[in-house]
Amino acid sequence: MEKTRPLGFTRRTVLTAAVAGSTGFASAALTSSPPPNGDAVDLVKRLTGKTPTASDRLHLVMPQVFPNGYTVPLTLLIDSPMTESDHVRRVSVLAPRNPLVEVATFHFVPQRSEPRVSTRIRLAEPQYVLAVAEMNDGTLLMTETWVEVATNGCK
Amino acid sequence: MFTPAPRVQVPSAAANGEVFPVKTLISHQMETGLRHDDQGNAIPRKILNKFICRHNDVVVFSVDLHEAIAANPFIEFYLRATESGRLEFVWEEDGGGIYVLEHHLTVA
Amino acid sequence: MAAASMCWSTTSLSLNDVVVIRAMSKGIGDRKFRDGAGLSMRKMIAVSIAVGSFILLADRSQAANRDGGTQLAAMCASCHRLDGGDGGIPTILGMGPEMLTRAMLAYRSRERPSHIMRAIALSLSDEEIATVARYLATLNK
Amino acid sequence: MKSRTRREFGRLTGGLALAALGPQLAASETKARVVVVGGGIGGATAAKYLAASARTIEVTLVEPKPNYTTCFFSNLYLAGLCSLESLTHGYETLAQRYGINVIHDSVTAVDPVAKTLELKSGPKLPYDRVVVAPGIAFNYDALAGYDEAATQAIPNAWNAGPQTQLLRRQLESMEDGGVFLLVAPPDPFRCPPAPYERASLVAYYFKQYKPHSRILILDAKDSFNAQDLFLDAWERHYRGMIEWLPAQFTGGVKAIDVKERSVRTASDTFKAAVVNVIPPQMAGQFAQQIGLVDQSGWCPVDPTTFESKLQPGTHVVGDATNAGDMPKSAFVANSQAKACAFAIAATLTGSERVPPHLFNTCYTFLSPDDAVSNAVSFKPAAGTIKIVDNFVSQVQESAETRHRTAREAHSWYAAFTRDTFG
Repeated sequence: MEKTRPLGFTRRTVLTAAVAGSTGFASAALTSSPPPNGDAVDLVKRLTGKTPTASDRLHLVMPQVFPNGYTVPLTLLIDSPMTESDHVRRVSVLAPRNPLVEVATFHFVPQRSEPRVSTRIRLAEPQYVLAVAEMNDGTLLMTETWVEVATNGCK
Repeated sequence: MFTPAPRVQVPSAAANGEVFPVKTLISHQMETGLRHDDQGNAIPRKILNKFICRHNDVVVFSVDLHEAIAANPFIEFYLRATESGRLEFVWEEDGGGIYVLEHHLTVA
Repeated sequence: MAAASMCWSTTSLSLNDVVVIRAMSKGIGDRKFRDGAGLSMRKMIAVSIAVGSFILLADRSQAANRDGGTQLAAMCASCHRLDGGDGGIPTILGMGPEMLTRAMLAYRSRERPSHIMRAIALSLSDEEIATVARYLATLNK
Repeated sequence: MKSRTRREFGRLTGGLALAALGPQLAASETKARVVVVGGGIGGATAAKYLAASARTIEVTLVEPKPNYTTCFFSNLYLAGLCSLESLTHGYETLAQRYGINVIHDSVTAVDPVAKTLELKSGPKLPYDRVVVAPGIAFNYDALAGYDEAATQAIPNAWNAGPQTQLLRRQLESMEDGGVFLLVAPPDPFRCPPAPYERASLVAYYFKQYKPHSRILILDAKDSFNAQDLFLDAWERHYRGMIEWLPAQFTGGVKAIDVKERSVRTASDTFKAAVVNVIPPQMAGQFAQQIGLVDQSGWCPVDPTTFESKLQPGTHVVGDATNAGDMPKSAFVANSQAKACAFAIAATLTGSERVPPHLFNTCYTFLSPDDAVSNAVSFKPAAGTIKIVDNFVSQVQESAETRHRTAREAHSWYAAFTRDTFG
């Protein structure tokens, strides 16, 4: 509960560590205070070392108000032709006010998977949930959506 | 002993290049490592940390799952296929556990 | 409302009322006895009087319902038996108004743990707590 | 009335309490007449509190059945942990101690202009106010292949009584290793945690007697009440025994095959040894019949008096109401009935009305010794009813706390049914 992921880790750890199958036990042991609410760009910059661009190509669909923080529905849609030359590589979902900020990273494959996915997540408190997409040219696109939960789903 | 029950919904056949939905669900507590038992001891983290979908051994979609994924993880995604073959769904658990489902897809 | 409350706090049962309560206690006492509880005769009488006075005062409060004590106590009755029966849910009969008020305030401030009582205590104003405490105290007289 | 002497007060009160001794005293008064239709928790509570709060009101309770078996705690019966008799309550105390005129009959028609109710047996009952507490009805149109007749093979067991007994017999005669399939309804329905409490307690029963059996829940919803508490308990007590499939995954239940004892969803067909279908719900038949129901399927009511928004002079309490944030639970029915009774008493006797305090408390068993509780306060706001505070048991409570809550639940049952039935 009290623990928070470090904000100093590189984009590489955030976006690719799990690919190697080594999601961080270690990071869970490090502490830091949560970032200020609404300071999404700054958070992503600190996590990745890159400045994300707010984009309406990214759609993060979540209920504005949900009774429990335990199983909040989430749908992600990215406008992309998914060709070799123009596609989205991966999208990370972040919950800055959760004890552990990272929620999930979805990896897409051009011509094989569509950039459209639904799942259910835990939220500790009302907050902006962020989605950060890494495009094939390395640029980061970002969007955020406010979700108000009545109960803490992270305990 | 407890065995997570993975379930997948996927069509048996799809047209060449057509987008089709895949829904997956697996019974799993997704213990976050953030909780304590009634003696105050931390309950160790045990989550499914990775989901992979392969088509004929090629990864076509995958997810890194963190603690904030809800218990009984549900993932719905969309694939496109140009050849028939084996779809493989794999969940990897902390500690090395692996849960696998396979499905044959006919592409016409 | 405050004036009415003060009036209640000084009200006591008259002889007439007590006679009626005795008459009622007969039937109810019989039933209580059938329940097989190991109650002493003394407790049985206390129990019966409590039920009797609940009904009586409920009716009486018609004339002075401005107080709201009846209606507030009705809320308590969903969980607390006002006939002296007890178990996992503590009885609230026999508590003085000050003690009951203190308890309610302690629930409200989380000093005493119980999320059910906390919800109740938070929903009542200080004045309502005082009213219901006084009201419940009269049931045990 | 205000000038009545203390002596008269006493006499009349005694008459109320000991009806056998003094109904003739009551009869000499000019009394307002309130008829309560339906003797479940809402109806019984309304009748009792009307009778107890104003002796100038003559209260009649019309209920076809001779007694009432509570739905709450009936999951304990399914698990073999209590008898159905221990959950069954008669109306004798309401009649005898509170002087309520209890009529075991059905109301066939209402004339809101002449203010009369017609009983099935013939006579007409005049009234000044009527309180309707019809409970729920099942919307069988929503599930292909499932109807009233089908409940004889596949019980819904959502009104406690013969249906609950049938389900218990089926569970008892099921062979070890079988699957118990529970179809959970869409919102809103009676007692939101109850389908999941049922799964928990049936799992408890299986664990004792049929350890290889499993439970599959096919839900019309994507999440459910107190889900975190249930999933945690299922992991601790019934590891691997209970599987829950949300509508998001199955696409929803489409049809029931009674002969095959199977359930078809958008994607699959599930066959099971025992099937329990809890159908979608709506306001009780009587409320529909007399025009108290709007397009939501429930009865819109005034949030302070529970007077029907569709029919002045008629009040509705309990599961049949659309009461904003208030869930459909026995406690809510009891709470609404009191507010309604006091409001009617105030109107009929000209006394002052006190704003209602509305509550819900619910106890849920995860196992016989592991229970959780929930407490919610409500207030009327903007024509509806809103939650003010909502407290729930926490996932990481100690076993001792949970055990205490379980014991408390039993005490609560005794107090609550006493509050309702006398």
